[in-house]
Amino acid sequence: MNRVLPASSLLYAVALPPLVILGLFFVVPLCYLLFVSFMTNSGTSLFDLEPTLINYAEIFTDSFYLLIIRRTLLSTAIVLILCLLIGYPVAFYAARLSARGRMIMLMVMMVPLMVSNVVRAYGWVAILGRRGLVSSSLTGVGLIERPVQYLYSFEAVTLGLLTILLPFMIVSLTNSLTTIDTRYTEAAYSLGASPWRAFLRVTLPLSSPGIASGLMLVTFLTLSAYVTIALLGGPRYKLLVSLVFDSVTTFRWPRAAALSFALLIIALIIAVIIQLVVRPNRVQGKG
Amino acid sequence: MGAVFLRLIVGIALTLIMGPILVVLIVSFSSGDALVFPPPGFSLRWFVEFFGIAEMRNAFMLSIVLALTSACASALLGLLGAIYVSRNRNGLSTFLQMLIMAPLVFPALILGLALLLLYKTVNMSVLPGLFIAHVVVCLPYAFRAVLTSLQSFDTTLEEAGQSLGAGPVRSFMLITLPIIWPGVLSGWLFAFVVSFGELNTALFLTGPGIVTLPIEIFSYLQFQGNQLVVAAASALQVLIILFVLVLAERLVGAKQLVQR
Amino acid sequence: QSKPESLAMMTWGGLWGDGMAKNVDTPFAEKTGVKIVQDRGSSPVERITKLKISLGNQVYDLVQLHDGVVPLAEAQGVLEELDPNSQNLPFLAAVPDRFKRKGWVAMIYSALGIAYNPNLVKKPPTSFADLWNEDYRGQIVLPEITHSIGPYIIPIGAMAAGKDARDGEAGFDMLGKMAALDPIWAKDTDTIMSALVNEEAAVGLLYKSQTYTVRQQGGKVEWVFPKEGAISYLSGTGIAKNTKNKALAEQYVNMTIDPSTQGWVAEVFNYGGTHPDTLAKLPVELQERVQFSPEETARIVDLDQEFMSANRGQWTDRWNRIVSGG
Amino acid sequence: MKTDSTTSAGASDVRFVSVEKSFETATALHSLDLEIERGTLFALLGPSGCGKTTTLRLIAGFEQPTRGQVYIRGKDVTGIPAYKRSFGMVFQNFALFPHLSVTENVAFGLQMRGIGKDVIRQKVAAVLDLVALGKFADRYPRQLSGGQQQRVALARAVVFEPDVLLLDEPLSALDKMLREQMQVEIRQLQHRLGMTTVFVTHDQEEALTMSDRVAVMNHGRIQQAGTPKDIYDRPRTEFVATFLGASNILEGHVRGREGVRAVVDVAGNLVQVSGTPVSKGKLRFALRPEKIVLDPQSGIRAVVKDVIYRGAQTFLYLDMGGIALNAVLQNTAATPADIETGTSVGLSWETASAVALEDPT
Amino acid sequence: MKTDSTTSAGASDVRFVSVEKSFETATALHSLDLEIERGTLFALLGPSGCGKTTTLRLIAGFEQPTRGQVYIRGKDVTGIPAYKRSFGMVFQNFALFPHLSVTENVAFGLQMRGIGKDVIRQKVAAVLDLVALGKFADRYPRQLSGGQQQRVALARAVVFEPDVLLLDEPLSALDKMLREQMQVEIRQLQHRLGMTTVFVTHDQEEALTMSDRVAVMNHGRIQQAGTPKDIYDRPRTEFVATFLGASNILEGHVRGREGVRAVVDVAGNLVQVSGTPVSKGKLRFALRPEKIVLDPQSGIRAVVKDVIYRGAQTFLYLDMGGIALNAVLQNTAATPADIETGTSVGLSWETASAVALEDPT
Ligand SMILES: Nc1ncnc2c1ncn2[C@@H]1O[C@H](COP(=O)(O)OP(=O)(O)OP(=O)(O)O)[C@@H](O)[C@H]1O
Ligand SMILES: Nc1ncnc2c1ncn2[C@@H]1O[C@H](COP(=O)(O)OP(=O)(O)OP(=O)(O)O)[C@@H](O)[C@H]1O
Ligand SMILES: [Mg+2]
Ligand SMILES: [Mg+2]
Repeated sequence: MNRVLPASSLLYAVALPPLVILGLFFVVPLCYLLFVSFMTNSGTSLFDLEPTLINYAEIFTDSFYLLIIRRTLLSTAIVLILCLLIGYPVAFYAARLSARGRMIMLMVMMVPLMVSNVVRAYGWVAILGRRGLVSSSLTGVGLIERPVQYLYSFEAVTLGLLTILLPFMIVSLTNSLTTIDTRYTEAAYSLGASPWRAFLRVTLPLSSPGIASGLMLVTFLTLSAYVTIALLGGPRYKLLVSLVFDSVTTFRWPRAAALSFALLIIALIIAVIIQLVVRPNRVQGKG
Repeated sequence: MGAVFLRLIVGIALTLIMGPILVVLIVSFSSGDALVFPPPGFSLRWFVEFFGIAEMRNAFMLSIVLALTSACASALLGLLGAIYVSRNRNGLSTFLQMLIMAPLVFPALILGLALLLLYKTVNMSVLPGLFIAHVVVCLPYAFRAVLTSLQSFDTTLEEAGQSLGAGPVRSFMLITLPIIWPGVLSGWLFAFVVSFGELNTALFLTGPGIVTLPIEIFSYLQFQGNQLVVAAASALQVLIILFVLVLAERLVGAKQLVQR
Repeated sequence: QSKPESLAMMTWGGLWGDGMAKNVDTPFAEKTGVKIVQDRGSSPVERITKLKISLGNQVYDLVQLHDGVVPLAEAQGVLEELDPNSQNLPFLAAVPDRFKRKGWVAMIYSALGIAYNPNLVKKPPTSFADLWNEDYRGQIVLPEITHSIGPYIIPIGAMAAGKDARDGEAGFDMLGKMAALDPIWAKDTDTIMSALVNEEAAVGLLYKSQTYTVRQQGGKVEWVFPKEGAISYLSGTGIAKNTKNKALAEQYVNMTIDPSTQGWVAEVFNYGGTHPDTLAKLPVELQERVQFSPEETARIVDLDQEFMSANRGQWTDRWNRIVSGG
Repeated sequence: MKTDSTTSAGASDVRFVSVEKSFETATALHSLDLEIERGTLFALLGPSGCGKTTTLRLIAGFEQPTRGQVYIRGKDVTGIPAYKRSFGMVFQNFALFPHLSVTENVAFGLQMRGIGKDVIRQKVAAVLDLVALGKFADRYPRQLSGGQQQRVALARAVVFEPDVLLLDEPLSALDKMLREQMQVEIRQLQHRLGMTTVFVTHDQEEALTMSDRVAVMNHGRIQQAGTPKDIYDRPRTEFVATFLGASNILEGHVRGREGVRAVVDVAGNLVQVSGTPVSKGKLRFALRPEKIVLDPQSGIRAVVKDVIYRGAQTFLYLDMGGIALNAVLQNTAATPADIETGTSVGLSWETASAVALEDPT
Repeated sequence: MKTDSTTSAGASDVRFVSVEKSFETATALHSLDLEIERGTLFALLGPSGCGKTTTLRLIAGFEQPTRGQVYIRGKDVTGIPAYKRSFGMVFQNFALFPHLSVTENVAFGLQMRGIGKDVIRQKVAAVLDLVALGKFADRYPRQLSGGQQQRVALARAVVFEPDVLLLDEPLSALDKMLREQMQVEIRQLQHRLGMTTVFVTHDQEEALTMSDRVAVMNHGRIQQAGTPKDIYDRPRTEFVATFLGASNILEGHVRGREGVRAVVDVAGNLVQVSGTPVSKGKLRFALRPEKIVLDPQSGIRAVVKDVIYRGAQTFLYLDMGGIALNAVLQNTAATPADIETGTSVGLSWETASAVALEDPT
């Protein structure tokens, strides 16, 4: 019988290339790292072939690690909220621009990301440093007496992360918002909704794929944004990812691997929460 | 009132995003020796200096090529993955989604090490290895962007295409793709940007003589490298990429106008 | 064994790599016809990792490291032993033992002491202990733990407390007190220097050699040899384990300690060359910059790098708890 | 402006004064004047693309006129955005919220008015029963058939009993039975609440049965407005005559007058035409096919060209001295079942059925 | 499988064998059997939500049956994806490509078949003229009115002259005039090309006038299939009788037989009912309102409850001994204009007009 492949197997084929690439070049190394994370840290080798749970046990029992995890979660939450609060209006604005305007805006926001984080941090130092723009103009105006260091603080890290992550949020949201048919807003108006309520009840839920995408990108990037955190936070404000790098500099690969998995698990949990809260699939009429 | 508020936030956001880079851009034209803002005067000396460093030039070229190729590859793979995820709600779809997103958060340095070990065992040479690593790292961005668009795409349009005799591939190319094009484009841009700035995975994967620009900059700054040279390099980077983008927009952008 | 086109060397980028390229690599290529390709992309620990992973099929020939990580490199077995009898290493024998390890030989030396800005500091510090001073609150610049000399703050603290340099407890005790003074933690030496140049910091830990760099950049600093003794700092070259070009690599290492050319490190970086004959070949003014008096030399502290290296992981954690855990 | 708005009578709920609406590519409405009295059910009737939806969207405020003013309750609302006007609307393409269930869609308007949960539950259940969708309360729009979606849209628009109800072909996707049922429901609701209702339809029968007043549009202009009977019986233009049910458009020379009627010579037959002042020259008039009866005695004769059976009726295609003429006979037992193609028949009609047309020949 | 597919007759183009289709939340089709002969124009008729669109989508291959088989040209196509079947389709919601202009939308199917540019240009122009959209060739879908969009959808589906044409309420957004015009066009096209056409409509008149065969569906089941006249004149169930035009459903006791007919006592009146084998007990039968004529001599009498004027017709609501009865009179000159509410009238009809119903009482 010359029955052809049904459409679903074609769909299956579509999933194959990413599965294969990631399987070979992500899952395989990851499995190896998982194995490593259960080995003992070694002074004479990458790791010693002695199975142990200590690398994980440490993370979830030690109060210092717990503090770092709490701090990581808190800063992620704050960055997420700020990104959403600032990003949404901007995306809303961008979605109303012409296709060309949106394109230009997209570029304006993406191009700075191409500059190395290290260099961008110089920008921040030049702005926030003790002798930076803010400090010197404030002293100039006489608002503060002595130059103040705005760097190496929670605020600096948040600000730094915002500058890098906002574009991801804005572009995700803009993509989503532009696809929403205006007739839905019109329908809401016809039902007596004020613009604000029409936004809350219709536009916002219909943009949930964009919100989910934006939030996920921002979460994942915040969790792994080592360079920005290190440059703007300094050693006083370390997050989980900083500890991964500290483990590497001290040649403790098993521990670095274990911390990485902890990070991965936290990220995936947050991703699941985002998925559950934002429910991007409801746009297609599924609860 | 609302409009003013909106503009204000747009202004704030653009300032945040552009601020530090603008400072660096302006400072790169400094005539002074140190990175201070505002600069004491203006000159092009740091650009001249930059061009004198062969390693920087080579790294810049490598990074551009790498970013272009890996952005294309990730956009393609991300598109494929997003198609599957948006059309299926099963275990594999959830798994695939998580799998594609995972490299985003897994500390790249560690991933780089594991990849290096893998490459050593299969004897992969440096350039393809670097390319694959970039694809793995950029894929999540491209994937998410495309998925966003696909989730709001009305699939009856594809059915219409099939009823007109277009196979699934053709209806995808001729109907779905043009409509979700902005999503694919921003996915590609995401990937390009990320690849271009990717530092940590590549730390382990670069080889003697094969260095990407972020690493070159990073190492240059390791030991009393002049920050202004790096600022000039960055400024140049931004200008060249802006130029390419504007050119691309001129070439393909007009087609976009009617889309909504 | 056929002659390769090039040797691969892992080292620092920036001015250092450029300096090496100009003053060592180029003459080496002229002499042997073999180019040096620098791999500047990684930190010292990463270099060791790369060597370790490549052991089976070594793609590197040379590696430059500072003294702090050499014990790690040796423990990991990534360095070839330097054979003092090799005909390719004629200068090795002349280099004093404190500048050598089994698989590594320093090409530069300096010492870590205290730098201060006379404009900002009324009473110049004379010892490490003087740094623990309320007057310097927020104005002391120190290397943070991930800096290659980051862990030195522990022995320095111990010494400041009048204890043995290996007394970790005393060191961490002092670290706690220092952290309370809100110092500027610098991730690299450049940051220490720029903090001093732009007068963010009034005092800090700095190599003697870098004092001159700070001055060249317009900073006003004086360097003090602390009462407890300055801490030795070395940086040099080793040969990658299982290199395929050992003889050439040896010739290169030899070139790094050639007294006839080693003077460039003084000219460019104000470092002393490790070959005893190098000093004499320098102009007097430069000699002064890089030289330590015999009395000072006697008081230079050679930290027990093996001990430090063995404790590095644990100390890093402990340091983090104190500085970042608050 | 001010004077304008105060002079407009209080009784008119919606008033268009020379409203023009142009899109980038085309002009949809040309200088439209319209007046809809409070509490009436007003039907907008017209062919596809004549501007019905556009008119509705102008009332709603989704579009702003290119020229002219829109008044609602005597107030100039030109420029006032949609959400400040109070109305319920059924969109031509339904515009159901895809992320909300049927219940949630219908409850939306009530929630916006801050009505209590219990009341909402009751009202939603009641209106869903009204549109026969009680069982579908928890479905999402994409799980419904076309007609079901349309009924949800209707339920959503009426449930909060708006002052003005705008319906854009609200019954087009329904079968006749359901449609008639819904027509009755809408009519009753409209009567009970006295809401001004503007009803777009392309179904002239619907317009005639349901509405208090009808406006027939064509090419962005209103051709005639009035009560259904008025418009049906006394069409002013050929377009109105033919659009509202079939009509024979005949032309002849005026031969004289008989009281208020003109006597017209059509292909040799003398016919009386009412409602015209002319007593000379050419005259066009309309004659509805169903007004024609077979009358063997009549002097007006025609040849049967074709006979078509159509359920309740039989259609006759006739040739009256070279002029094509259609007639419709009801299939009662009395209908001569033996009309055959090619035979000659006699025709007659009431003189009032032949109506003179205004538009130029 | 193999045997199954070969046994099915070659003449049937589409065949459903006990097809069932369930969605997560509901079953849309229950064990559907259907046979559509090659070259026929087949109408699917039924109320909203009865499963018409679902049936069409099963033929198209957009849905796969939960149970049962679908054959096309004798081949079991269950599981074969849509694009491997050759058909043109008009979707209920049009599904026009928003990024393509009208011309490009229409040209799409031709391009897929690798037809030359010049031919495409000609064909597209011709079909756009057919649907009276020649002027709109360069517009984008969102710049068109609802009816215009629907016509583009129609043009797009027919332009490449598919073997099978699936039309999901293709004329629902059109006014009567345009609609009748399109009906003729579709019919002609269908005849000329001999394409099997499945036509979903909720308009029984359309189904009756246009199609060769009609299937009446309800609740996911086919109630009756046959020629239009068959179904109209001899409905088998109450549903079919009432859905296809109005019908009075009467009930009475069988009193005896008169030849092939039963004599039934309805509220005291003796009525002959054809097409029934029963000679005892209760019987339900259908009588179309237009079959009823006023007959002063008749013994069957009823009281006039209401008179409604409706354009070409007048509706009478009657009470025949407690049983409600509707009648429709055509507004000819002969119609007694003076029927008044409350008066008693005599009724008569041809005996063949009263048709017995099958479904259980
Ligand atoms: N995706 C779905 N999920 C659940 N139920 C569905 C889905 N699609 C259709 N149905 C249900 O199946 C039944 C048949 O739907 P279908 O669309 O075939 O009706 P239809 O005859 O085309 O009606 P209409 O004339 O209103 O378009 C309806 O009751 C509908 O609610
Ligand atoms: N956005 C637009 N851009 C350009 N032309 C438009 C636009 N919207 C409508 N038109 C045109 O304006 C005219 C009137 O459109 P409208 O939608 O009011 O028609 P309609 O009477 O509702 O027709 P239908 O019965 O087909 O829905 C049409 O010719 C249409 O093509
Ligand atoms: Mg319309
Ligand atoms: Mg349907």
